[in-house]
Amino acid sequence: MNGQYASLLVALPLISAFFVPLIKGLGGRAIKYYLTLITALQAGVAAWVFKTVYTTGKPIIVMAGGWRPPVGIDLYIGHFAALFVLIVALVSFFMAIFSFDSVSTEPTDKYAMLFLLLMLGATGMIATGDIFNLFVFMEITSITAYALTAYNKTGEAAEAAMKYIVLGGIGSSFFLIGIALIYGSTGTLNMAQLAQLAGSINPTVIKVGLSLLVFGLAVEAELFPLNAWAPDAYQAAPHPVTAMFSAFVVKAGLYALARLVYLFSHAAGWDFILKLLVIMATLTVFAAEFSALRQRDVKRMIAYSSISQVGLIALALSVGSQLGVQAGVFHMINHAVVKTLLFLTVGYVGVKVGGTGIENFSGLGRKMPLTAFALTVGALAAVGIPLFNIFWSKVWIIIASIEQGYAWEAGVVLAASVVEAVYYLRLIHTMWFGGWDGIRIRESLPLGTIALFLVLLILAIGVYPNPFWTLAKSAGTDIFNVSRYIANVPLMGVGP
Amino acid sequence: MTLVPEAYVVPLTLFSPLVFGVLAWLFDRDWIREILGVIGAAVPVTVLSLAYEKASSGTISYTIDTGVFKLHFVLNSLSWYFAFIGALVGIAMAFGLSSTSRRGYDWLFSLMSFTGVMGVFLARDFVSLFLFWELMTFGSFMMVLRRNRHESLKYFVLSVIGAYSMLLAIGMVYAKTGTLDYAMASQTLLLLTKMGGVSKAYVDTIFALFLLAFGVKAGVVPLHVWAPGAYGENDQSYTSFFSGVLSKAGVYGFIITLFVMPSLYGIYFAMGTFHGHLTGTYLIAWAGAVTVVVASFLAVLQEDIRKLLAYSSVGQVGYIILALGVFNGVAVGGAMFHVLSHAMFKGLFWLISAALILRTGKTRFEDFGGLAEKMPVTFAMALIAVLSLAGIPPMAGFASKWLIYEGAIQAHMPLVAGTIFLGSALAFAYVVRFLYAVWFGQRPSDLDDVREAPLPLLVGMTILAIPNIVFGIAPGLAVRLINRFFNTNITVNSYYSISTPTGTYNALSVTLVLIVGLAIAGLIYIYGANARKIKVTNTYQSGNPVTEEYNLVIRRNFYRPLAEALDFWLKYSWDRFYERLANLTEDFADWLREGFYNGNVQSYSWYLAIILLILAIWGVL
Amino acid sequence: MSVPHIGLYYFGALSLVLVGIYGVLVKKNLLKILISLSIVETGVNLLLISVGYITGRSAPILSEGIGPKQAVDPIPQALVLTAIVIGVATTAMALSVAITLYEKYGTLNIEEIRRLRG
Amino acid sequence: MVSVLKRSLAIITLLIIGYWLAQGLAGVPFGQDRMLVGKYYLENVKAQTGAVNAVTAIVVNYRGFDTLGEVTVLFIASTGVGALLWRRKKKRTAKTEGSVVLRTGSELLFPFILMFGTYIFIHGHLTPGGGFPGGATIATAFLILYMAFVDYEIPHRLFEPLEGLAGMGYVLVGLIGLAIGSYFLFDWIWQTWHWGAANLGRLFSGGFIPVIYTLIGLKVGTELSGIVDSMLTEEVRE
Amino acid sequence: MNCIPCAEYIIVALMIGSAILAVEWRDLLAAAVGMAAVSLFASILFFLLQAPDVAMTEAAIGAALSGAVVIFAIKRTQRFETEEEERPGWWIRW
Repeated sequence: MNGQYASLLVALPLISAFFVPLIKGLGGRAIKYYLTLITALQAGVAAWVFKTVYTTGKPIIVMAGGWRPPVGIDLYIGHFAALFVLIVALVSFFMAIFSFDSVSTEPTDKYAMLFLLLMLGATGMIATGDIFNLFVFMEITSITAYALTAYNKTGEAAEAAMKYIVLGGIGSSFFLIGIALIYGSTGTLNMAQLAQLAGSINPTVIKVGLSLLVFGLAVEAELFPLNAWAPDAYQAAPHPVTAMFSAFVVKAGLYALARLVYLFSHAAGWDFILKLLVIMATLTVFAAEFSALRQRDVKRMIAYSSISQVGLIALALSVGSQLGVQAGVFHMINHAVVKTLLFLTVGYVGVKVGGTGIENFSGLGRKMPLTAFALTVGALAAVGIPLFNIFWSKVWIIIASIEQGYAWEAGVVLAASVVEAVYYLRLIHTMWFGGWDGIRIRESLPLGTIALFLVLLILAIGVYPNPFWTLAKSAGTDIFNVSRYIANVPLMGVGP
Repeated sequence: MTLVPEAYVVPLTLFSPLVFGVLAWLFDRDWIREILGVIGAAVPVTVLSLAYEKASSGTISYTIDTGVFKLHFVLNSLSWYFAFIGALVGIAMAFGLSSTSRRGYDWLFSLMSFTGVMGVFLARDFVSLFLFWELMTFGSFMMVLRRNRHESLKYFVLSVIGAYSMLLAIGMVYAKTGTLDYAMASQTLLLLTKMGGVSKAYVDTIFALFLLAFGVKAGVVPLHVWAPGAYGENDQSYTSFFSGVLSKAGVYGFIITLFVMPSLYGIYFAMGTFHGHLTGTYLIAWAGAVTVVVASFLAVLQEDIRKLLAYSSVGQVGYIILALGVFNGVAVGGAMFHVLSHAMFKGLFWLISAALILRTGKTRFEDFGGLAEKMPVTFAMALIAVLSLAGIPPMAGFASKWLIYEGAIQAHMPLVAGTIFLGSALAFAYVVRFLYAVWFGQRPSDLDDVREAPLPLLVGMTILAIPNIVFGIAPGLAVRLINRFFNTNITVNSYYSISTPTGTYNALSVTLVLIVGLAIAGLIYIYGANARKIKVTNTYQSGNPVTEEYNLVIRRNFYRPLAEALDFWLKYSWDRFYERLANLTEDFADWLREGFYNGNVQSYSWYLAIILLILAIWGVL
Repeated sequence: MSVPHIGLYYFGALSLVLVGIYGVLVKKNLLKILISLSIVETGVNLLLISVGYITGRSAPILSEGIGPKQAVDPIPQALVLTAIVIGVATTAMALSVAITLYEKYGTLNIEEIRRLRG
Repeated sequence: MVSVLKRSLAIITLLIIGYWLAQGLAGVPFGQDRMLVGKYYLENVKAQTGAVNAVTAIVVNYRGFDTLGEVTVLFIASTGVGALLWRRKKKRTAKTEGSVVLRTGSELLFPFILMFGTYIFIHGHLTPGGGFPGGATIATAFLILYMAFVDYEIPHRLFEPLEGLAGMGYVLVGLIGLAIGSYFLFDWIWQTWHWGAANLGRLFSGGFIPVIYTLIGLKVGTELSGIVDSMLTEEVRE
Repeated sequence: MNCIPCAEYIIVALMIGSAILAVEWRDLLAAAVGMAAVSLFASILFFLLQAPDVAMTEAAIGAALSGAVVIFAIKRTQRFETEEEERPGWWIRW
């Protein structure tokens, strides 16, 4: 079982997605069981990859077709990729179980195919070591996201998908122009070789190319002005898909952004890109938090809160110090756990009580106590109360950004998180102390266990964050330390 | 000392309340919950008292390595002093809670704030301070959330703004010094200020942010808006802890910036002087003075017992801040003593109001009256609390206020001393109003069947009443303790007499004179005037019978003339200002959301084009 | 600030991209926007190919006459093969979303399709 | 009046962006030989993959992952369109029958277009054009039938499984490569079996490129015609 | 006088012209045809740029299929762009 079997990470979802049309006849429920089985298998493979990478300490380089990197495409599964592929697989497994209750619109076989391919796209984006392959996997994720956003076939869902398609289309076209420029000036597409050649490229080309790459990925990673599509897409998509959006689809975009930005750290005009990213990240946090203040729909409110936390991660990643990147990665892990829990519970309430408006949440404490408890823990964690997991990473991000001289940005972010505290605590108050209509709803066991597992995970990280912090630290150095990245990739001497 | 090994002292005091709180919340059965809660509150008191000698001579340190940060805690004489006061009021609160609230929810969050305060007092590095600070705020917030959303949100927003400004200051200190520990941070900051590595503006912002953070919790005037709501809309026995000890966390914060971090001295020195006083401490003194005056005036005019006590609590903490601001030995000693006495008598007051509300269910003065016969023990406790708050000799309140007066006069701050006198006069005014309206006068008919307060509440009250008397009669004990961590030039002649450079106070003689006076008055009362027992209700009223709605006792708007005199000032209220500010931000949020996310895909693509334009303009120039 | 003299093909590709973006920014009808997006994608594909072209060389089919020195750069052509199909896939998806929108909203004018806002 | 303002503003913005991109492109002069990895490909394509057409060798063999991603994108497109336009009961709603010329012509031409499409993707490694144009040509064949006949529908029960099987086939070929040559998408026909090394330039050469291109051709053909079918059939409102 | 470069100029000019017309035409069907024309000219340009594979794919998929798909979409929605008079400023109804 040598390292190359890690390519199963890509092959398994693909072959099972292609298999679904053959078992179309078995009916919706069987397909959902099949979906859960496949995501469980994927989680197993991801766990195996995680174990090998973290025990040997060396990244796994999957060389497609046997060709060594600059010639063939390589999947660089380093510390970050191994960790995050596992998170992607686990979250997809949980959401597959959640799809049993929440997705009832008709062509479930097509839903299963799109679900698997969304997971594949995110895994590919995180693992790939080649910028055009990154573009292809980004397209896979985007197009599955378009289809899944419009899956409910309501007017709003189609509208949200339309906005996402138009903006995503522009973003990816400019990303491709960026690739054309970078390829035109260097002659290679492999990330490691690009990092080597970064210093020697003609400065104007690298300035334009890098800004286009960053622009294309910023649309996918929801930075301030470019995230106008995100709240609608989160609100209109089916509940499990929204959880997957906020847990790892955005993270994959953010990781690719950070990877590309730090790849070209020797190129000219690099610090301007970082300054622009910091400003955009702070504005994201500010705009998203304030827009969530008087929201009538809880799902849209949590979507805005997720966008603002993503802005916080972008701020941490673009601060430009090793500590910042590590804090950003730690926040990615925490945010993935918290947001999955939040969207799971809100979605479940939406399904059981019919609709995610704030009035459906009043008196939830007595109506659905377990879900209300899980939602409260998730909300408190998101606000950053101590003894919960986001507290640690938020403190580190603020300290890292102040250390790099961005005190004003840290101030704006803190002011925005005060606003976040207000709307989350309003939700908690309506849930526990609001009036209720007396019907008590029975909650399903599997979702209860998932919610409890996530709650325990949040408390575990909150009380004793050491193991997760070491994970985040090694993953952070994996992104930030480009020279180690180049050393790990077995480049063939293809140079002129 | 062998009973509790040294390594377990700090973790026990820190985490036992939280652990027992969670247990009480889980085992939500009637008596189990109360017992667990009381044990949770009792553990810190016993452990601290056992660790007294070890802590007062050396230090007990304890570190938790959570990987992300190393949380460092130290129990030395200063932190022991504060922690013990907190623990004492905590155990009283526990007894009070066991009779006033029957819910696991209250136990969980009150004991969580207990752990938070203990953590704040024992913390030795910024991150653990910030962590426990947030925990304390969150615990107390949840107690208020249950009863009143608006007040609790107001409280939470203000204290989170304070907490986050502290985080900003911590970040700025870390950015310059690279460490988070008090000692190391202060050394490096001191060096940097000397070598000019840190600009004055930078130091000023750090000071301002710390001032804001600790000012919110201590309830300095512009930031005191949350106090009446948070203290009032709460389970009264928990408020004894809330206002007695949590406000001390704010005071402790000032002490950290002033003394624990010597380098911040550098800040105060670096900020130059003003009329011979350090500008930094001068600012703090005036903040305290304004708080004392404003809070006392507002307290006098209140109609609701909880609002009165809340404003009075804000005023008393203003005393402590003022004394810290005066910044000479005697005043700081007085401040420390006042921390102790305020915790005791304010805790006692809140427990009394808990008993009153528990038994009568009423909170406004006009509904009370003539409860002295019905609740004699609580009345006795109320007498002790009233004497102590007003600063009448045999009680602890007098000793600490006296020291603060001495300090202020020595420091040649006449105006500040003036505000202290005005403040204590007003204190006496509202205390009389409380005494008169609640205990004496005509008892409304529906209060006839009022019974005495339940036993646990009475136990709690006695726990807080005894120190009032003890430290009243023997101030030397407290001052000897305070001299161990601050070199206040108050000399302790013996346990009952203390003297400052300008005067001595012999508590024993004063108490003896008082007892003799009382004895004489008692004799006259019993044998002298042949006093008849008159039923309270049949006071003569020029011919027409005394009925319910026209009774002689003026409980309502006791200080109506004062209110009319002050109505020019009463127009401006900080509360309305903050309300308007909050609505403004919400409308801005609405405008921003409607403006930016306006649903039109074309404007969204225009945003993309604008970003491309920015990149282009940067690229082209 | 000299006007950059770029090759004819670059000029063609770039102007296609700009015309496409102009269409997206100005036109109200959703189908018109999708057509403009498709034009942008064709422009980008043309740009990618013209980056790989080497004057005086022929197609990268290494039959008898053409050795490694006489062939144009094959990589951009491989990339564009994928990019064209991705373009068609996005356009097909977008059009089916437009059809559903028309059924639900009765109009294709993006000014009216604004239920999800704020 | 405002739309003129908007249009002029758009033009100005686009000119500035265009100028910026042009400056970037000026750094990549047209027509120069900047090949780095491309040179390696051109020199060893015949030896390492046995294909004459370097582009198809890169597409299938060297950068196999891209094409795998590519096939998935098309699969997502057809599933997505299918999911979005899914109705319980669907029927063709074309009203005007094709003219006589169109009907007879399409019936006659259909097999030849299919044959031409298969020719394109079978000779992918020799002549220009591979799986994608071949598949597209097959789809146009079905498109013409849709044009000509009002009630013609592609045999769904055959096409959907075929589409899945072709995709699975492609991944299976890759997995066999993983099993035999311990690398995913390893060209086990050319590298390990050394099959068809003799007749370079003729049909039976080029390792597993023709195998994969046949699979891709079938898949693209069925998928695109599936998309056309979903578009052209509408809901039956009882 | 069969100069290849002037053929390139003509085709590029035709391509840009049909792109502008495709964007400006009010009749969507004509716009679809314009798009297909752009795709066709691009395919010819690919041929001139020594990229036969791409030319065939562009012709087969770009011109034929995406054009067909757009036309089917027009069939199911509406043919003419309802360019009613621009209501009060896009700026104002922000």
